[in-house]
Order: sequence, then structure tokens, then C-alpha cells
Amino acid sequence: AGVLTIARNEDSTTFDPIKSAQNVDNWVFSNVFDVLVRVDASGTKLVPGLAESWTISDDGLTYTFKLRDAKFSDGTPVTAEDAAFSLIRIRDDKGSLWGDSFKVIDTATAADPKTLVVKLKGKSVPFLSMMALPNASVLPKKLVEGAAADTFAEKPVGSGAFSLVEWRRGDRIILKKNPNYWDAAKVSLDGVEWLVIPDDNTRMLKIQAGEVDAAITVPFSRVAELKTNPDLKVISDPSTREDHMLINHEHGALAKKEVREALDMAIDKQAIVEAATFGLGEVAYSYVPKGALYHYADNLRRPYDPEKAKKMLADAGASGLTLNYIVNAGKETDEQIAVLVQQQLAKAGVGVTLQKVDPSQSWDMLVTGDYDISVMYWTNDILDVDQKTTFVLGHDTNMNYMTRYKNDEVKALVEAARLETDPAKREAMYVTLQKLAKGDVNWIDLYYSPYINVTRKNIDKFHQNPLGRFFLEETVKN
Amino acid sequence: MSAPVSTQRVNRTLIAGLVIVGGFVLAALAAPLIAPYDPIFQDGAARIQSPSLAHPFGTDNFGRDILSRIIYGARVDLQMAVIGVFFPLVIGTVIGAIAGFFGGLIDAVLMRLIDIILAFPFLVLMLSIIAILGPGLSSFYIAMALVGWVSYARLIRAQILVLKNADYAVAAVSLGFSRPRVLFRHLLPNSVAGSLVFCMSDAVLVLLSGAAISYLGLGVQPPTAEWGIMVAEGQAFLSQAWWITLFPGLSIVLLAFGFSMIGDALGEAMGVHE
Amino acid sequence: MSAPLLSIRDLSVVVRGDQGPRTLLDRVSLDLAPGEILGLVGESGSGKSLLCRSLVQLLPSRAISVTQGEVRMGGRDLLALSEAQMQQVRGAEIGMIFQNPSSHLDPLMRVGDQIVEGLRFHRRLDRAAAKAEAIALMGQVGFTDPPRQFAAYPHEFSGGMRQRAMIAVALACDPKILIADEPTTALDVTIQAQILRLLMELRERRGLSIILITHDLGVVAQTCDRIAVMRQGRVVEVGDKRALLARPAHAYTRALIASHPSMPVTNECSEVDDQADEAKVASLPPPSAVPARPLVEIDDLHIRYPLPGGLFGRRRSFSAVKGVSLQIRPGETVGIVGESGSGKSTLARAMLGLTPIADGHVTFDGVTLRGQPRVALAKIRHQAAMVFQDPFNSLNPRLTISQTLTEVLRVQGKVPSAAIPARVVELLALVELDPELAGRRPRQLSGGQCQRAGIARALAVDPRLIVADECVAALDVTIQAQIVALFQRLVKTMELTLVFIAHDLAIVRHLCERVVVMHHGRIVEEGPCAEVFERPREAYTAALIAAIPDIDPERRLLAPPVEKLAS
Amino acid sequence: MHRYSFILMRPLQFVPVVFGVSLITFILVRMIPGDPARVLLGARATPTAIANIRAQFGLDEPLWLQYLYFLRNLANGEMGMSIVYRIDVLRLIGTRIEPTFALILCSVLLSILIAVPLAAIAARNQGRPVDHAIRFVSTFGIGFPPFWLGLMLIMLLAVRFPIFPVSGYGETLGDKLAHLVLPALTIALSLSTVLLRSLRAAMVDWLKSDVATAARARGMPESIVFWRHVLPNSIAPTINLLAVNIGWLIGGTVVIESIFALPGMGQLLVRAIFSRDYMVVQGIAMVFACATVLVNFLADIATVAADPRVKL
Ligand SMILES: Nc1ncnc2c1ncn2[C@@H]1O[C@H](COP(=O)(O)OP(=O)(O)OP(=O)(O)O)[C@@H](O)[C@H]1O
Ligand SMILES: Nc1ncnc2c1ncn2[C@@H]1O[C@H](COP(=O)(O)OP(=O)(O)OP(=O)(O)O)[C@@H](O)[C@H]1O
Ligand SMILES: [Mg+2]
Ligand SMILES: [Mg+2]
Ligand code: NI
Repeated sequence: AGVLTIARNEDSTTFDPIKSAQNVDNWVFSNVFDVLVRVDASGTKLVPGLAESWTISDDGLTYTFKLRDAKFSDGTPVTAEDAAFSLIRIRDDKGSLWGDSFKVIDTATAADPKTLVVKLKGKSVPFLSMMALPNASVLPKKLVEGAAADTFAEKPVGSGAFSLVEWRRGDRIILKKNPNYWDAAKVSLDGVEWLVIPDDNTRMLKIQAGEVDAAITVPFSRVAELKTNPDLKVISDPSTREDHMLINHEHGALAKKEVREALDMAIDKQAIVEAATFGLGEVAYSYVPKGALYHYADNLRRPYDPEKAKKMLADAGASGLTLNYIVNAGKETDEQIAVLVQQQLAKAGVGVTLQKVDPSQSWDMLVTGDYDISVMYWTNDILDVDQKTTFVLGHDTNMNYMTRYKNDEVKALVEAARLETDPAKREAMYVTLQKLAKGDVNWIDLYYSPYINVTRKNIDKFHQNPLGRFFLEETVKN
Repeated sequence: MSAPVSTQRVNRTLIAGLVIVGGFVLAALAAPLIAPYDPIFQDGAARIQSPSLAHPFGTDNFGRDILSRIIYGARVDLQMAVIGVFFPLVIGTVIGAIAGFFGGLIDAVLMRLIDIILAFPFLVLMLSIIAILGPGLSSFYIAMALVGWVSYARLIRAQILVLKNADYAVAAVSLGFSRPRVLFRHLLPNSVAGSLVFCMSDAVLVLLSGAAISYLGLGVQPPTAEWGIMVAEGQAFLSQAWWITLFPGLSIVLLAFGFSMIGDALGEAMGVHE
Repeated sequence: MSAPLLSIRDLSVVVRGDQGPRTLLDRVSLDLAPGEILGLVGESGSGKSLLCRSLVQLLPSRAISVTQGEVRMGGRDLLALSEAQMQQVRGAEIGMIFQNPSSHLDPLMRVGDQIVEGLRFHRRLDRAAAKAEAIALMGQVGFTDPPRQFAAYPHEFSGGMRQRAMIAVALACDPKILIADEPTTALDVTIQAQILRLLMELRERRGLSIILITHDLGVVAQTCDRIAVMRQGRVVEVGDKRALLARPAHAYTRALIASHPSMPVTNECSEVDDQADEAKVASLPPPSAVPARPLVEIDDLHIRYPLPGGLFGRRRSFSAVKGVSLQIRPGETVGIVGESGSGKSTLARAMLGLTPIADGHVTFDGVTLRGQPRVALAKIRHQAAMVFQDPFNSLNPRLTISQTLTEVLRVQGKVPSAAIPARVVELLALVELDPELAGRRPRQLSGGQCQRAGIARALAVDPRLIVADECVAALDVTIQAQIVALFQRLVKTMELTLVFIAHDLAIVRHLCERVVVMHHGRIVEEGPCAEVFERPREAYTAALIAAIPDIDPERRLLAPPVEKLAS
Repeated sequence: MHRYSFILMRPLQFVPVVFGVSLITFILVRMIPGDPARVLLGARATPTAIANIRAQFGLDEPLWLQYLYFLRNLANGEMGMSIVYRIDVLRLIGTRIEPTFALILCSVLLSILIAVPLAAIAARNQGRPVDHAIRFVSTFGIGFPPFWLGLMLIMLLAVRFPIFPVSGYGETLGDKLAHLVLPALTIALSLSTVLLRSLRAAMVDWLKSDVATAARARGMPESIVFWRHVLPNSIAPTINLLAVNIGWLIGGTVVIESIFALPGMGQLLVRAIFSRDYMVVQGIAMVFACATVLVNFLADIATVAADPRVKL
């Protein structure tokens, strides 16, 4: 029982799920809304949400969801009509940020109040995983339709475990237990408050002072110290976050595979793990993060060998290489890594010019190819690896995540894997992809890192799954 | 003549101020000679060490020697203070002098411009300019110059407005001196005292603005040693490694102290109050 | 002499400074009888103010202290009183009025409240009673509408009114002694006469004893019973007014009397070797006999200043000069007199093209300013120069005297640059400035020295016309006399045309051939000096002349209040 | 009466200022490289999605047209839609306006409460050890980076000795004040030193002035001399200094807001700049500009009220 107060570093932007693509919003959407299909706590399985069960037609084009008896927080029942409306809305609404991702849906109709039938335009294995996106939550049709959407975004009604009481912008979001939630009996908390405390120090001081029950996004540098505090519990949950170094394949010597290999060998990832994550992370070796589906644990790991790297560069005619490194301003770890990489590459004879730019601008520079290297990260938001694979290797319109990496064999394989329904075959295909990407050094995998959160001693079961969802319906405040 | 006691005090304040600022200038000039380590060298084995004989001010999370970084930082911070004040001073003085001296339409237009800049949120300008030009010192200087001249222009204009009716200015006109000569040779030298005093506290403001920008993540390029960014980055280790923030923080405070003392002494000597 | 009300014995005051202690007052002894007016005269810095301030223990700095002596009043030694006891003496027994009423009245407090403040503190009156009393007092000191003026702020008053307010504040607690520290130095002669008359009336009515500080012997001669002469911290001579003026014992007193401008011209103190020059001038034909073209010709001149305020762009303006016509012939010495604010400076500036002209014409040597501004200005800048009232503020404080002169010579370009240093030396000699002073800045010079530098600067232009705007008003009488003598000499030797502006008629009478009287922006009278001063045609002129305190105590200062007559 | 006639005139001068600020902001924020649509869409951005967003917010129109739209909206009392928050900018600002201005108000009051008594003590003991001590501390106080000072205050007065809350903003008035103490103190510690120095200098001058001498000469005790004559005269010149500093504070509180997690406009502004939420930046710039202009206006009125000689 009791109200759980959680300190985080940023405020939500909206309560209309289709209008946001940010974690800050998704993490609250999951509290307030519910989806047809959920990803379980381990982040590896799809489990029933609002849909009790589902069937897939043999041609893989028709999905039939059987909805459970659930109610929205205002007491009206959740119907297949609402579900169909929500799917069409995320695909077609002018304000939707997800239109492209849901284009594969052809029709969504309510066969009866509890049966939703979705027809796809083409076969898509990842489709079911997409249903678990908080952005695809089921919304009450009559409250969202037409002009009501704007009001709804501030006074949302959902079928999640909690419902919104008040949103004090910039300060906190106050949620209370939703008595109409289909699994309400299991929910222990009376309510949840998401507080905004942007400064890392203040956030940590806030929980140390006992003014909040939990604080999320704990800086790695703080973990050791917080662990010594007997009133606190530091929780480390595996995540799908992977930090990697983008390489612009179109820039001079970087087009040569040997040069990229040399760079991979010139970077001491273990040192980065030590310095930037204080040993909490783990050296990465595949673009598919550890703990995610189809992760290949035996992928190639090039040893750290600056001497050899130097030689390889000389052999490739690229000694005296100087690289333009775009650093995202205001991200502490990114700046730390930049400084470290600069020093490491110097040992291999590679000069690095750091160029710090505001993160919104760095996007533009990466897109236009106005860079040599830059560190970015990716966190999966759906269970299936296809999404990331397509973005990173599938010759997507975004130039393979701005790296301009080109390999037609890889591209064909990405297409094939998307349509492969046999899990074993599919896994094999993704293993191959991981090997090929590593071989080509599409980018340099740096490290995997966990979600680090901290709670007061009296809080139990405060967990995130690798996709980031908090399971507050299970959390207990003693 | 009339107050021997206060003359002595002025001198003491001035000397104390000059000693502090001069000390930093020396440290900056002689940095390669006196700094015990390379300021950007990272010693993986010596991360976050508390002050010791080997590292008198301790090391930071990269194992860089804080003392050396402070010494090298003096170069950047003094440069920031000087350039961050110099351009506003020059631009503001010229504009203020012209507005005050010529009056009329020029004055009216410049005054409206000043009103606009005063009403313009400093942060929007600062962050926009830095975002447009990219983080770094030159963007910082440009932003400071675009905003900072206003205070000087107002000070100088007010002075010139008074002085241009002073007898010696009228005398200069009546003796057939040209207008630029009257303005630049007679009026300006007599009106800059207030600005020179203000300079000193302005230098402190510049350093603090720099630190604030670093806090917002748009400070100088890493791995440059600069006090503001050292404090801002060291925040993460505030409770476990106080020395990472304390020493650069104290350096800012001390340099600011030196500047204010010089400003005080100048003000008292020239009979101007801020 | 009856038993003294206040008796000062062997009072010494010392300032501790960098170079050890310096004695500012040296064993001063003085007595003040009940109902007596004691005049305290002496050059600037002689310790007059200090003496009075030590009576009430209000020394100007912590470094200054009384080292010996006593001040007896009603059986007590004032110097031995505690601060709390002293507060009862100040205001209640000894009231003070100061030289500069503008800076001594609190600008943020209504005048009436400043009077009330003392009444409530010393006499413990309640608000209403105090207010009534204050209004009565304001009436006594000559306010015309006390109930309304009670609520006015000091800046809304003229200088004379402010001085009256100051007096009312001092009288509020009915003191036995009033110390008036140069109460009229900043004021017009006409206002000065009113204030002095007020002080004498108060003495009659209240039986006040007054110590009147001044450096104008004329003021003393007109008002005081006894005179004390101070010099360098000592009282060099004390005595009954008539006796002292008639038979000054001390050389300094004699010098003071001699340099008083109201002394007849024949008694003049100018150097003996001027005789020769004077002879030369006398041999020249009178200027009017030469049908020369006027050097300056002013025709129906109007000058307006914009006034601040004015709602929605309706600009209001104030006419400082309203239709003045005047001709000045080469070689003439013309005096312009008139009360403060009558437009003298404005006219002078207009003559030199330093002020925009609203209407009318100024012609300099045949070129009109409005017709051919460029030519005229170029001509004026080359042939005319101005000497300013304030010797310190008219010199650029950052430049040394020789830098100042050099710059003028260079800009004017009349002297080849190689010859400039020599010319500087020559100019300094001309104004009798020690060449050693050339390297100093204005702040390092005395007022008289600065004023000489100012004149040298004007001469550097090698002008035909010099306009001197109140160039001696701020100086001591003795220095005044020197500067006037210098002008006389220069005019005679250099064929200058001189326009001499002053509100002190005595000096003008001394120096000029012709005088122009201005009032409220108009010329009210004009003519040869001797004529105008002997037989003024206008009442205003007569009032001005009558207001000059003569050093001869028998020529009483009895003229009626000027404003009422003239306005 | 007449002295206050500027109150009628002055608002006319606001117009060019507000117009100028809007134009400069408009141009400036659009010169920043980076596309709001891309920021909004994040890593998964696709060209069609970007084009869609740009069209929705009119970002594909020519600049001058966008500015005209902005002006037209402004004339209707609207400021457009936030790209990130998807609500009306004025409403968004409305939710964030209170903490910022409450913070500024508290800081200014606190600074005055600190500065006036200390300046009085220092000036009345000029040259004595107390004076030196106060001047020394105040000179030192100027150089502290506020974010550092703020954290130190939190550690001391909220964690070590839990007197005040660590961060945030309350709901009831008392609660809000409690939350505002530490941030206001952080600002006041530096603002008050500026005021203190100026006030002390003025007081020292006025204590030596003729006005004070005249008051003493009529037997006024030192306390009356100080409180009735010296203090009012010293305050007048400080009003302007205070106004200039409030001008700096307006829009300069972001660091403090961030440290103390105050849900104010400063934070919103910085986020908006970083995410290129043009409309929000414009809106806040306008609000700040109006506030600054208003503060100066009030300062003018205060100056006129404080000193009967002043005409504007
Ligand atoms: N605050 C001070 N510190 C040191 N010396 C002072 C101070 N005030 C006055 N003096 C010195 O005391 C002497 C007497 O000054 P005082 O003001 O009494 O002269 P005064 O006769 O009133 O002159 P004036 O006619 O110019 O008013 C002067 O030599 C002056 O330099
Ligand atoms: N710059 C100005 N702006 C507005 N009014 C002015 C200005 N200068 C002078 N006046 C006004 O013009 C009138 C004449 O001034 P002017 O200085 O010529 O008088 P004056 O005869 O020289 O007086 P004084 O003897 O005091 O020097 C005065 O009422 C004065 O207030
Ligand atoms: Mg005196
Ligand atoms: Mg004049
Ligand atoms: Ni008159």
C-alpha cells in the first residue's frame, strides 16, 4: 500500500501515445494504458495483455485477437472497436509519429465486441512485437475521436493499472490506482508519483534525504557510493542499450575495411567500461544487445592492440589519419568516452579532433555525413530484432544509421530474416548477420550497460524489463 | 590629500588584488614549467585519488592531475575574462560615446536597440549563438560581446551626456577642435573611469556565465582544462571526491576576488561607485 | 562689553595626516556677546568653518581633533560634554546655517518636515503643534505662502528661498546663537541683500547672537558689530567694525580691504608699473570716435531651450534670450551684468556660435552665423575665445597645462609646430604663471592658477575677441583682484576686445568701459559704465547697484527687495 | 502629478521593444542548425515522417510567411503550438510561469533583507573591523558559481540538517515558500553582495554629506540621521541597480531551477532551445521581454516616487 514517488530527470511531453517517441513518455504510458500484447519481465517473451489470446492465419496475413473483459478507468468496457480504432489511428493520424511503422496494417476491424481482426498488407514476423509498443496502446474511441484528442492528451483515460489524477507540468505526474484495471487485485500501490528532478546530484540527494521512494537513471559514478548507504537499494536491471561508435564509411580512408578494423583494435573498450561506466557495463561485441532475442555470444572480439592497429593503418596507407569526432554536448558519459578515445587512438597514431555539438544538431551532421566518427546508442523498444537490424544494416533510407555502410549480401539477408517464420532458421540468419556486420566493422560496438535505479529499503519489486517497461503493478511499498 | 587613511587602504586593496590576479597570470604564462603533469594526460591507474604529495589537489575521474589542470585552466579562464570583457568594453564605449555625443536620431535608435537587448533573455541569445556556431570559446565571446556592450554603452552614454555640457568640452568646441577630437580626446578619456571599474565586476560575471554554460553542457571542448567545466563535470563526484570541484571552484572565487579588489581600489581612487 | 554668551579660549585643532599632525586652528580665542553679530572673515582655508564646527563638535573627519582649549557657554565647557548632552546643545542652543543650502537640505524630505523634525525632537511638540509652529516660522523668515510651501521639496525653491528654509530649520528650536557659515556666497547680490537683512531683523526681534562667516568684507561691514580676521588658523585681528575697517592693524587685513572691488577705482591695488600702460590707453582716441565696423553685431536675438516633459510630443520651450540687440566694436571692453538666470551666459554662448539660435542674427566680423554658418564658425573659432567661470571644470582634468596649450596651438595652426614650445612658455609668462606649473594637471593647481591657465588657453588662439563668463566669481577676493588686473593689462597691451560677464557689478565697474544690464532675457539698460552706475535709468539697475554691500559701513544696504520692484 | 505623466507615454515605447525581441528571436532560433521534426522523431526518423511533421507545423513555409503567421497569431493573443508538447504555447507557459516569478520575487526580497542591514552596519562602522569583515565576505561571495553554491546549500540545509526540502515546488502557499527558501537563498547570496556594495558606498557618502551634517547640527541623534536622512537617500540610486539585476535574473534562473527542480520557465526554455521547439522559445522570450520591460517600468515609477526631484 502507499504511494510510490519516483524521481526521474525529465518530464513527460504528452499523454497521447501516438505523439511521442520518447522513453520518458513510454514509461508512463505503460502505467496508464494497456496494450494488446505485452513483453514479459525478462524481455524475451510476448505475453497476453488486453488480448487474452491470438491466432495467426497460415499465410501470416491475418491476426485475430481475443480480448479479455477489461474496463477503462472511467468504467466503460474495452471493446474490439476501441482496439481497431487505436491501430488505425496510429497508422493514419496526421500527428502520429509512428505512421511508417504501422503501414503494414491493411485493415483492423471488430468482428464482435471482443474479437479484433487485423489484416496485413504483407507478411511481417515482427508485427506481433509491435503490438507491445506503448504507443500502440488501446484508447477509448469515443474520448479520442475527432477534436477530443487534444483534451484527451491532458486528461487521458486508459485501461492500465493506474490512472492520471494530475499533471503538474515540469514538476510531477500524479497517478492513482485504477480500480477498474482488469488485474487490480494484484496491484499493491495506491498510487504513483513521477517527479521531475533534472539535476543528477539533486536527484540522488533527494532519495538520500528520503523525500522520494525511488530514483531512476542513476549516474554510474554514483553507484559505489549509494551502495554503501544502508537505507538504499541499488537495482541493476539488464537493458537492451548498446553504445557504439558510428563510422562514416564514405569518408576517405574509412571506406577501407582494414582501416575500420584497425580502429576497432585501437580502442580499448575495457578501459571505456571502467572509466565511463565504472565497471558496471560490459564490453560489447554484437549489434544485438546481450539479453535480447538472437544475441550471438560467440561473435568475434578483436583484441586491443594499438601497435598492430598502427601497422595495419600503415599497410592500408592511412598512417597519420586524422578524424573528426562529433561529441554530443551535455552528455557526461559521451564526453568522457570522447576524451578517452582521443587518447587511445593517439597511441595508434590516429589524430582525433573533438567537435562538441548540441545533440539536436549532431543529428543533422550525422545525416548529412559531416563527420568521421561519433558515439551513439540504441535501446530496443520492441522485442523483435528486425527493427534495429533494418535500421542498422538493411540499407534503409537512413543510410544504415548514418554510417553509409553498404553490403548487398547483408541487405538481402535482412529482408529474408524479416519474413522467416521458423524460429530456428531465423535465429541462424541473425547470427550470420551479426558475424557479417562484425566482419565488415559496420560500426564499432563499445559496451552494453544496465539500467541502474535506486530505491529506499522499504520498496520491493521495482524493476524494468530490458525494453525499459517498469512493472509498477507489481511494486510493493512496505 | 584629505584622507590619508583611505589612500593607504586603497593601495593595500589594489596591491592585494594585483597580487592575486598577477599570480594567476604568472601561473598561466609559466604553466608548462610549473605544472607537475600534462593537464590532459589520463592515468587509468590513478583515478579519483584524494590530495596527496604526488597530486597535491588530487586527481579526477580520468586520473588527470587537478593542480596541473587548474594551472593550465588559468590560461583559458584569464583569456575568457579578458576577451569576454574587452570586446564589450570597446564596442560599448564607442557606441555609447556616439549615442551620447551626437544625440538626436542616432541616439534614439541606439537607445531602442539597447532596450531590446536588455529585454532580450540573455540565455536565449547565449544558447542560440552557441548552438549556431557550435560550443567553444569563440561562440562564447561572440555571445558575450553581443550582450555585454550594452552595460558599457549605457554607462558611457550617461557620462558623455553630462560631460558634453562640461565647461572643458564647451571650451574645446569653442577653440575650434573638431567633433571627433572633442569626443575621443577630451570626453572619452574622462568618462571611462566608471567603465573600467565596472570591467572588473564584469569579468567576474563573464567567468560565472562561462561556468553556467558549462553546467548546461555547452562549455569548452573537452579535454580543455577550464575551471567552469571542471566544476560542472566534477559535480558528479561531489560527495565522494570533493576535491574535483572544490579546487577549480576556489580558483574562480579567488580570481573573482582579485578582480573585485582591483575594481574597488580603482573605484575608490577614481571616485566612482558602481 | 557685557558678559560674553560664548567664550572661546585657546582652541587648537589638529589633523593627523601622512606627514604627521598639522595644526589647523592655533590657540583661537574669541568672545560673543548676547545680541551681537560677530563677523568672521579670512581667506579660504583659514579655518573659519572649522572653528564653528568645533564649537558644536561636528568635525569633518575622524582624523581631526581638538587638542586644547575650552568653549564656555552658560557655565559649561561645551568641549567636555558627552555626545548625548551635545545633541541637546546643537540646534536648541546653537543653530547653524550653511553656505550651500542646496546640499544641506534633505532633497527627499519636505521642507516643512525638516523644520518640524527639530521642533519635535527638541521641544517635544506633537505633530500638529509642530506643524503650526513651523508654518509660523516660515512666515517669519519671509516665505510668502507658508502653508503651501510647507509641503514643497527643496528643489522646488530658488536659492534664496532655500537659504531662508535653512534659516527656518536653524531657528526652529529657538537657539541663542546662530552660526551662519557663508550664508550668501552662492547667491545673487540682490538675494544676498535680502538674506542679510533677514538676519539683522532676526537679531532685532529675537535678540539672537550671530557668528557670520564670510570672505566678503562688504558683507561684514554692512551687518556686523565686531569683526574677527582669521588667517592660517589664527585670529590675527579682532575689533569693533568701524575701528577695524578704518585702522586695520594687521597687514593681511589691509590687503583684504584693499582688494575689495567696491573700493573706489583710484584706490586700486593694481601694479604700479601699469601706470605706463594706462597712459598709453589714455592717449588712444576713445573707441566711439573711430567709425569701425562692429566686431560683433547681435540683432533681435532669440534663444529657446526645450523643456523636458510635454505630453504626446507637444514640445514646450523656455526663452532664455528674448530679442537682444547689441553691437561690440573692436577694442571695446563691455560688461554684461544681471541677476542669475537673466541670460548672460546664453548670450555669450550665442556670440561664439555655441548655442543654436532660434531667431535673429549674430554677425561676427561681417559674417552672419545663420547666413554662412561654416564661414562664420571658422572665423569665430579662429578669432574669438572664451574664459569660463569655473577654473577647475573648464580645463580637461587629464591634460597638463602645457598639453592643453600645445593642443590649442596645434589645432589653431597659427604657430609653426617647432615654435609651439616657445609659444607655450610665452603664454605662461603673459598670464604670470610659473613655468614650473606647466607640467601639472588642473587638480594640482589652485583656483587662481587654474584661471590663469584658462586665460592663457584663450590667448593661445591669439583672438581678437575674448568672452569671459563670470571668470572670477569662484575665486577669493584677493585672487579676484589679481585676475582683474591681469585682464586690464592684457586688454591694454594686446588690443583685445573683451566681453566680461559677471553678476558682481563692482568688478564690472572696475574693468569695463561700457555695461549692458540684462534682466529676464532682455537688455534693460546699456551705456558707458560711469554713467550707468552713477545715474541708473532703470529701477532694476538701481536695485542691483544698491544691493552691493559696500565696505563703507555708513553706506547702508537699505534698498528695497529687488524682486518685488523689478519683476 | 505631472511628474508621473511618463506612465502614459512609456507603454508606447514597449511596442518597438517587444516587436524587436520577437523578430530577433524568430530569426535567431531558426538559424540554429537542427530540425525539430528530427528531434521529435528521434533515432527512428524516416524522411516521410519528418516531412509530415514539418507540414503539420508549417515549417515548410517560407520564413517570412512563418513570421507573418506568428505576428498574426500574436495579434490574436496566440503564440502557436508547441512542437514537443503539442499544446498551445500560452497554456504551456501558463503552467510554468508561477515558480519562476515566485523565485525571482523571493530572491529579490531576500537579497534586500540581507543587503540593507549589513550595508547599514558596515557603513555606520566604516573603517572598523566589522566593516572590513562584511566587505571581505561580500567580495568573496561574488565569485561562487551558483550551481555549486546551490548544491552545497542542499547538502547542508536539506540533507545534513533536514530543515528545508531538497527540491521541487509545493502546492500550498506555505509549502511553496518552504521550497523556495534554498533556491532564493542561492540567488540572494550573490545578488545581495552587489546591492550591499552599492548601498554601503552610497551610505558612506551620505553619512559624510552636508545633509547628514545639517541634521546633526540641529541636534538629531545618529539613529535619526541614519534612518531618516541617510537611508532614503542611499536607496534611490540602488533601485536602478536592482532593476538591472532583476532583468538579468529574468530568464537567467534556469540553472537554479534545474538544481532545485523548480518547474519554471527557465527549464522549459532550455529544453525548448535544445529540442528546437521554436514556438515555445519565441513565446518565452516574449514573456521574459515583457517582464523585463515591466520591471524597468516599475523601477522608473519607484525612482520617481522615491525622489521628488526626478522627472522622466
Ligand atoms: N576633512 C578634513 N581633513 C583634513 N583637513 C581638513 C578637512 N577639512 C578641512 N581641512 C583643513 O582645515 C583648514 C581649515 O578649513 P576650513 O574649512 O575651516 O576653511 P574656511 O576658512 O572655512 O575656508 P573657506 O572659506 O574656503 O570655506 C584647511 O586648511 C583645510 O585644508
Ligand atoms: N541647457 C539649458 N536647458 C534649459 N534651460 C537652460 C539651459 N541653460 C540655461 N537655461 C536657462 O536659461 C536661463 C538663462 O540662463 P543663463 O545661463 O544664460 O543665465 P546667466 O545669466 O548666465 O545666469 P548665472 O548668473 O546664474 O550664470 C536660465 O533660466 C536657465 O535656467
Ligand atoms: Mg568654509
Ligand atoms: Mg552664467
Ligand atoms: Ni526678476
